[in-house]
Amino acid sequence: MLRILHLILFIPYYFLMLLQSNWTIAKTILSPQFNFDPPGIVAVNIDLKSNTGILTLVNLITMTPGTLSIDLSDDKSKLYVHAMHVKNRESFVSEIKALENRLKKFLK
Amino acid sequence: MEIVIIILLAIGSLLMLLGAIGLNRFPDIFMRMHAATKAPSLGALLMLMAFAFYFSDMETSIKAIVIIVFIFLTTPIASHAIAATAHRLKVKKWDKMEIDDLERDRKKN
Amino acid sequence: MIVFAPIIIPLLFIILSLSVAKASKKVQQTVFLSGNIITIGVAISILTTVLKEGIIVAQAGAWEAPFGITIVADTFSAIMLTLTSITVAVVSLYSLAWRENNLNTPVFYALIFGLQMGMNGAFVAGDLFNMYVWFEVMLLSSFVLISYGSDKKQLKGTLKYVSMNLVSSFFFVAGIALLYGKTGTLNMADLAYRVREMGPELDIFAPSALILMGFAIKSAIFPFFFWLPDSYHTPPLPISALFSGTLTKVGVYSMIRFYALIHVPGDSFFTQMFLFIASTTMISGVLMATSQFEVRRLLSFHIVSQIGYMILGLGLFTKLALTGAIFYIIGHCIVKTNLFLLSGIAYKITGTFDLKKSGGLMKHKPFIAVLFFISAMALVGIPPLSGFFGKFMLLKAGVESQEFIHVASALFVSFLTLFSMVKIWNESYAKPIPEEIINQGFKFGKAPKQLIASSVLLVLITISLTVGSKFIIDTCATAADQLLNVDAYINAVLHI
Amino acid sequence: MNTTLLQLAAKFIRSIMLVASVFILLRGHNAPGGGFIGGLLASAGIVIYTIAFYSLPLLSKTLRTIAPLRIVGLILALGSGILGLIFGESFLHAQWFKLNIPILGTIDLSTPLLFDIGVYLAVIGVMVMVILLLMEDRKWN
Amino acid sequence: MITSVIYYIMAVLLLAMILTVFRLVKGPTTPDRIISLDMIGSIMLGLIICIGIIKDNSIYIDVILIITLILFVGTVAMSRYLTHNEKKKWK
Amino acid sequence: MILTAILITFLSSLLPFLFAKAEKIQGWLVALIPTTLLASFISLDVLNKGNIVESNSWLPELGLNINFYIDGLSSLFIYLILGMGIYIFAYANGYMKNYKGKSRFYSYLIVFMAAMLGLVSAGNMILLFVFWELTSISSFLLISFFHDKEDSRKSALQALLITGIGGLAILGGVIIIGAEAGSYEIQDWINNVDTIISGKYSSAGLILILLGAFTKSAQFPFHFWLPNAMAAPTPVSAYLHSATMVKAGVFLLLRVGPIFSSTELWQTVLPISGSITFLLGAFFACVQTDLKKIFAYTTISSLGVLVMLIGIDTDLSIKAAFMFLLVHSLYKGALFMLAGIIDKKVGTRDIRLLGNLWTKMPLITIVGVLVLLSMAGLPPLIGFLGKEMIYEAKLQIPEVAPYMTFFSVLGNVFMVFISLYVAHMVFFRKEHKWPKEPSRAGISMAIGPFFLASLSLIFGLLPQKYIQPYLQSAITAIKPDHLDFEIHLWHGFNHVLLLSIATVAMGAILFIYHRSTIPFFTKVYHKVFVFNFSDQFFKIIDGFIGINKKIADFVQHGYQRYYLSTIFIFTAAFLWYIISQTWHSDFSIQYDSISWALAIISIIIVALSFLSLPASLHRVSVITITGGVGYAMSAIYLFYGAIDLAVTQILVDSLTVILMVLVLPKLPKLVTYTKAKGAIRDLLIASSFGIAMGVIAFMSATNPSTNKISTFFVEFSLSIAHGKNIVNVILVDFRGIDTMGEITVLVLASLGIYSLLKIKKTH
Repeated sequence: MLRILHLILFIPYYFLMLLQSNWTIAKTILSPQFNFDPPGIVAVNIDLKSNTGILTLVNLITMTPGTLSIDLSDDKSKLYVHAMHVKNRESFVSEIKALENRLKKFLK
Repeated sequence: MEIVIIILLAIGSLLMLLGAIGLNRFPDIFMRMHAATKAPSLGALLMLMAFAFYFSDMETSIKAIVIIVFIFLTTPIASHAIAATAHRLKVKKWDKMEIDDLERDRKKN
Repeated sequence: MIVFAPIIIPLLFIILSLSVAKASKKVQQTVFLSGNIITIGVAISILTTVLKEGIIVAQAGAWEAPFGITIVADTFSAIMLTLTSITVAVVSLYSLAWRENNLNTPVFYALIFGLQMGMNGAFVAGDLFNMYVWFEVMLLSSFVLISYGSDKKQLKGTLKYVSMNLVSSFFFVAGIALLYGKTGTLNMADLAYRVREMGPELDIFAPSALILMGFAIKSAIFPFFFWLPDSYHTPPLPISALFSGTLTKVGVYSMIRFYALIHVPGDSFFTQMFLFIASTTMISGVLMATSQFEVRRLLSFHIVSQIGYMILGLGLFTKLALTGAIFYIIGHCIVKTNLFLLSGIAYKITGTFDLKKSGGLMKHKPFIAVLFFISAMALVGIPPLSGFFGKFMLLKAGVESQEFIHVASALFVSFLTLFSMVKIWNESYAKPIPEEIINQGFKFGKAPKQLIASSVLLVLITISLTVGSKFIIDTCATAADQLLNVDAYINAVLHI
Repeated sequence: MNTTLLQLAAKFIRSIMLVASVFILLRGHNAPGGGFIGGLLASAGIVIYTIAFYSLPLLSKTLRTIAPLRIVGLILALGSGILGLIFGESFLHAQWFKLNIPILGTIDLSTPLLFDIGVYLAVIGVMVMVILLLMEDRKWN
Repeated sequence: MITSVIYYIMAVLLLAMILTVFRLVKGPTTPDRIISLDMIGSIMLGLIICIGIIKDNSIYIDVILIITLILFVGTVAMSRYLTHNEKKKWK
Repeated sequence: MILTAILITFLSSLLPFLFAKAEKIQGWLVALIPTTLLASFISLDVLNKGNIVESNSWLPELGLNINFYIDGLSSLFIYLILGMGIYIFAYANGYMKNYKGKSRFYSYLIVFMAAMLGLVSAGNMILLFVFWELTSISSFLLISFFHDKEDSRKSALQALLITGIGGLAILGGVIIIGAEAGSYEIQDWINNVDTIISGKYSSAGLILILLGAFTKSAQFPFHFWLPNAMAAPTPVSAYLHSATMVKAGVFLLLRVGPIFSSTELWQTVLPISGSITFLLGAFFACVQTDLKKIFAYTTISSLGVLVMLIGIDTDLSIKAAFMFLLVHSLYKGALFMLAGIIDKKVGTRDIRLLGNLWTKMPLITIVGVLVLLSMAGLPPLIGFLGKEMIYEAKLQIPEVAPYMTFFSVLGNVFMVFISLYVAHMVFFRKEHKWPKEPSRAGISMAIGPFFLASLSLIFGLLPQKYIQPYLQSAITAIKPDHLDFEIHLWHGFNHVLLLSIATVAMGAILFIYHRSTIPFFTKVYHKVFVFNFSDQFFKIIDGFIGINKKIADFVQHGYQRYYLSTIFIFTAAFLWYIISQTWHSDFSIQYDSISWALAIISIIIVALSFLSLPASLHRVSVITITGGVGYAMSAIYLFYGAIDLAVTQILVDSLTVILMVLVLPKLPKLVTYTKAKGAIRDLLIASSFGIAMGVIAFMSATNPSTNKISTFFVEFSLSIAHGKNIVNVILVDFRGIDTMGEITVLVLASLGIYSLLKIKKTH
C-alpha cells in the first residue's frame, strides 16, 4: 500500500525534476561561456535488481538535471552516468544514490 | 483556455528551439545529448497537452497521454543506446572532461 | 471479363507455385508448365475475341471509365500477349532442362509468372499509372531474375540494369504526375480524347517527352542502350533468352501505344526525333555487335540494333510502317529468343560462349546447325524467312515517306547483321574446334533433348510465320489500323 | 551495450504497435490508415522485437511463422477480386455485406476490407521476411 | 487568436529545425546525426501539432503516435548497427 | 503450277538424304530431278505456245505476289540451268565419290537450282529478290562446303558479303522504283516506262539495281570474290560460278533492260564497266597458274563482255549477248569439269606441273581442245559465232566503234592466247611433274564435258536449226519490235571476219612467244596491280571490326556512373530543348498563408539532399540525412493534408533505414572516384537536370486542368464507395488493381532477397 503512495508521490517529483532539468539545460545552453564544472562519466553501483527498477532508474537519471545514463555493466551492477557538472565524484554518487533510494521505496 | 494553450505551445516550441541551439552549441556528443533529450521531451509533452486541450475530447486526450507515456519511456532508452554506442566508438570527448569511469572499467577488463 | 485473365492467371500461379514449395519437384513442374499453357490459351482466346469483336474493354471494380482503371485489349495488345506467352512458355520448357544455376525452384517459377504478369498487365493496361504498376511488377521480377544465382559478374550487370531501369521508372512516374497535372486524367483513352479536344493549347510536350524517355531507356534505344549489352549476357542463359525476346519489346510496345495516343497529326517534332533515334540506334548497335566474340554479348548488341528497326516504324508512323514494326517485333522476339537458346545448347556441347574457342558444331550436331542457320537467316531478314517481311514493310514505308537516309541505314544495318550472323556461323558451327582447345582435352558435351525440342518449337514458329504470313500480316495491319484510329479506341473505352 | 533495457521496452513496444496496427487497419476505410500503413507498423514492431531479442532460433522461428503471410495476403487480395467477379460485375467490384450479430450489432463486411487485410498481411510478410533474412545473413544483432 | 499565434510558433519550430539540420549535416560523427534525426522527429511532432490546430483536425495525433513509435525503431536499429560494426574503421 | 514445281524442287532438296544409302549412284539419282523438270518444261513449249504467266496472290496489299512470267529470256535461262544441272549432278557423282556429306552437298545444289529457277521465272521483282537472296545463301553454303578449311570459310564469307550488299541494293532499288511505278510487277514496269524514267528517284533506284547486278556478275571492282569462290568443289564452280549464278546479274540487266536501256546512265555505266572487266579479267587470267583460277578470270572477262553488250543496247548487241551467253556457258562449264577431272586424276591443278596429258587421257584431250577452241573463238565451234557477233555488234555503233573495237580485240587476243597456252601447258607439252600417275576418268565425270563439247560443235555447225529459234524468242522478250535474223557459220568475207583473223593471229603470236610473254605479264601484273582486291577486302573488314571494337569499348566502358551521367545529360538537353520550344512565363501559382513554411521546408530538403551528396560523408551519415529528407517531405504532405501519405512516408523511411543499415556492411569500402573537376561536372549535370525538371513542373502547375478525375473521388468516395478516407478508398477500391500489382511487387521483392541470400551460388 505504501508503495502505491510512494508511486503516486513519485509522479509530481518526476515532473518537478523534469522542469528543473530543463531549467538547468536552458541555463547551460544560454550561458555565454561554458565555464562551469567539467563534465564526466561516473560509475554508480546500483542496488536495484529488477529490470523494471533499473529501467525506471535509468529513465529518471536521464530526465533529472544534468545527468544522463550512458551504459549499464553486463552484470547490471553498475550504471555509468554522464553529468554536465561534476564537482567531485563522491557528492555526485551520493546524489544518484538519493534518487535510487527514493525509487527503492516502491520498486525492487 | 486559449491563453493556456498558447502558453503551452509557446513554451514547448521554445524548448525545442533551446534543444536545437544546445545541439549546435555544445562541444561534444554527450553534452549534446543532454540538450537533445530533455528539452524536446518536455516540449513535446507541453505541446501535446496543448493539443489535447485544444480539442478536449476523450479520444484525443487518451491518445495524447499514450504518446506522452511512450515518449518518456523510449527517449531514455534511445539516448542510452546512442550514448553507449558513441562511447564505444570512442568519439571525441570534450577536453574538459576528466572523469571517465566507463573507459577506465573497460580498460580493466 | 477475359481481359482480366492475363493478369489474374499469372498471379494465381505465383501463389500456387509458392504454395507448392514443399511438394515434390514433379508437382512443381506440372504447376509451372500448366500455368504457362493456360496463359497461352488465355492469350489466344483474347486474340480471337479481339479479331472477331474488336477492342475489348473491361472496367476494374466496375467503376466507369475515366475514374476507375480500365483494362483494354486491342489487336496490338492481343498480339503481344500471345507472343510473349508463347516465348515465356518455350523458355520455361527450356529452363526445366537447363540443370544449372538452380533454375528449378519454386522461387524461379514464381518469378517467371511475375514477369509474365507484369508484361501482360502492361499490354492490357488502359491507364497510365496502372501501366506503371505493371512495369514495376515486370521490372522487379526481372531484377530478381537477372541477379538469379548471384555470380559476381552477374551482379555487376544487375547493378547497371537495375539502376538504369530505376531511372527510367523515375522518368515515367514523373511524367505521369506532370501529365496528370496538365490533363487531369490518367486513363489513356481519356487522355487521348483531351489531347484531341484541346489540341496544341494543352502543352503536354514535356511530360510526354519524359514518359517517352522512360520507355526509351527501357527499350534500350540510342543514347540509352548501354545497360543492355552490359547486363543481358550475365544471368543464366534461359533468363537472358527470355529477357532478350520479351523485355525490350515491352518498352517498344508502350512507346508505340503511348505515342499513338498523344500523337497530334502534323507534329513533326517527335517524328523526326524518332527517325533520328531509330537510325542511330540501329547503326550503333550493329557496329558494336560486329566486334564481339562472346555470343550472348553479340546477340545483345543486335537487340539494340533491331530495336532501332521497330522505332523506325514508330517514326514513320504510317499504317504500313506500324504493320512492319509489329511484324518485326513478332519475328524478332521468336528468333532472338531462339538464338539465345541455341547459344545455350552450343554452350552445353562445347562448354563455352566464346566464339574463338568454340567450333565443330556443324560436324558434330548438324541438326542444331540447321536450327541455327534458319534462325540466323530469319534474323538477318533473308527472304522468305520472317525477318524479311518486317524489313520489307519498313523499307517500303520509308521509301514511300521519302526518308531515304533512314532506309539506307536500315539496309546497311541489315548487311552488317548478315555479317555478324555469318560470323557466328563460321566460328561456332563451320570452324573445327581449335587445336589448342583439343589439346587441352576437349570433349563434346551433351545437350538434353528438351533443350533442342524447345528450340525446334521456335524454329517451327519461325517457319510458320512465313507460311502464315498472310494471316499474320493482316492481323498486324489490323493492329496498326487500330493504333492509328484513336477515335475508335476512345469510343470503345469512353463511349463518346 | 546491455540489451536488458531494450528488451524490456521492446516487448512493450511490440504489443503497442501490433494493437495499433490492427486498429489502423480496421478503421482504414474511414480514417487515416489502411492495410499498408498498418502492415508497416506491425512489421516495425516485430522487427524491433527481433532486434532486441536477437538469436538465430528466434529468427528462423519468426521467419517460418511470418513468411507464409505474404502468400495468404496475396490470396486474400486476389480472392476479394474474384469475389467481385463472382458476385458483382467486374474484377475487384466491391461487395458489401451487412452482418447481424446479436450482441455486437451490425458489422460491415466488404471485399475492400478483405483486400485491405490482404495488403496488410502481405506487407507484414514481406517486410519482416526481408529484414529478418538480412539479419540472419549478417549474423547481426 | 490561436490561429494568429500558431504561425509564430511554427516559425520558431522551423528555426529549430534549421538549426538541427545544421547539426545533422555537420556531424561530425554518426551518433551526432542520429540524435539530430531524433530531434528532427520531435520538432516534426511539434509541427504536426501546429498543423493539426490550423486544420482543426484532431486526426493528426495519429500521425504523432506513429512517428513516436517508429522513430524509436530507427534510432535503435542504427545504434545497434554502429555497435555491431565498431571494429570497422570509423570516421 | 510453276509455283508448285519450284516448291517441289525446294522440297526435293531433302531427297538426297533419302538416297544417302545409295552412295554410289546418288548423283545419278539426283540428276533425275533436273531431267524431269527439263522434260516437263519442254512439254510446256514456250517457243510455240507463247509466254507463260502465272499469278498467285500472296500479300497483295504489299504488292508482293508470287507471279511468274516465263518468256523467251526466262526459258533460255531455264534450259541452261536445267541442262547444265543434269550434267553437273552426273559429274558430281564421280567427283564427290570420296567426300563425306554428299547428301548435304546435293541438297544445297538442289536448293540452289530451285532458287535459280525461281529467279529467272519470277514476274515480280520482290519475288525475284527473294530467289536472288536464296541463290546467294546457297552459294555461300556451297563455297564453304569444305568448312574445315579456313580458306573456304573466308571465301564463302567474302562471296556472301559482296553478293549480300548487292542483294540489299537490289531490294532498295526495287522498292524505290516500285514506289515510282506503284507496283513490283515487271510487266507493270514495262508498261509504265515513262513514269518510271521520269521519276525523281528512279536513277537512284537504277544505280542500286545495277550495283546488285554487278556484284552478282562479278563486275569490276566487285570481281574478286569469284576467283576466291573456286574454293568450292569443282561441280559448284562449274555450275554456279560459271554457268548459272553469276549470270543472274546479267539476267537481271536483261530483265530491266527494256525499262532503263534508254537512260544515259545505263548507256554509259554498263559499256564502261563491262569493257574494263572484260579486259582486266582476260589479263588477270594470263598470270594465274591455277587452272580453276584461270577459268574464273576468263569467266569474269566474259561477264564483262555480256554487260558491255547489254549496255550497248542495239538489236545486234543483244543478239550477240544471247549468243555469247550460251557459248560461254557451254564451254566454261565443260572447262571447269575438265579442270576437276584433271585435278582428281593427276592430283594438281597447277599448270606449271601439268603437261603431256594427251598421252594418258586422249579422249579428255580431244574434248578439252574442242572447248578451248570454242573459247578462243575458232570455227567451226560455237565460240566463233559468238565472237563474230560481238564484233559485228560493236562495229555497228559508229560513235564508239574504234574505241570499243580496240578493247574487244585486245581482250579477245588474250582469250585466244590463254586458250592456246592452256592447251599447250596441260595437254601437249612434254615436260611435266605429275604428283601422281594419271588414271582414267570415270564415265560419270567425263560425260558432262563430252556432251557440252559436242554441243559446242553441233551448235556451231548447225546454228539455224538448234539455237536460232530459242535466241529469237529470247530477244523478242527484250526487243519486241526487232527484226528476224539468221545465224550462219559463214557469212561472207567482211570486216568482222578480218578482225577475227587478226585476233587469232595476234593471239597465236603471243602464244608462240609465251616463254617471254608470260613472265612479262606477271611482272606487269605485280608492278601495276599491287592492290590485291581480296586482301584489301579482308583488311577493310578487319579494320572496320577494329574500329567497332574501339567504339564498343569506348561506349560500353562499363562504368555505371558515366552511363548514368550520359542518360541525364541527354535527358536534360532534351528537356531544355522542349522548354525552349514551349516556354511561357505566365506562371500563376497560388500562394496561401502557410506557403512560407512550405518554402522553408523545401529549402531544408534541397539543402539536405545537396549536402548529403559529397562522398566524404560516411554512408550511415548519408542514410541519416536522407532520413531527415524523408521527415521533411512528410511535413510537406501534412501541410497539404495528406495524412496517409505522410505516415506512409515516415514508416517507409524508417524501415528503409533499418534495411540500409542491414545491407551496408555488405557493400565494399567507399572509394572516392571523383576528383574535384568531376564533381563540378556532375554538379552541373545534376543541377541542369534538376532545374529543367523544376521548370517543367512549374510550367505544368500553370493552368492545371480543372477537370480532374480526383474531384470524382472526393465527391463520391463516401456515397458510392462507403469510405470517408479517400486515399484508402482509392487504394482498395477505385484503383484496387494497382494495389494488387504493388503487393505482388512486394512479394516478388521478398523472393529476390530470398534468391540472393538463400539460393545456392553457382560457384
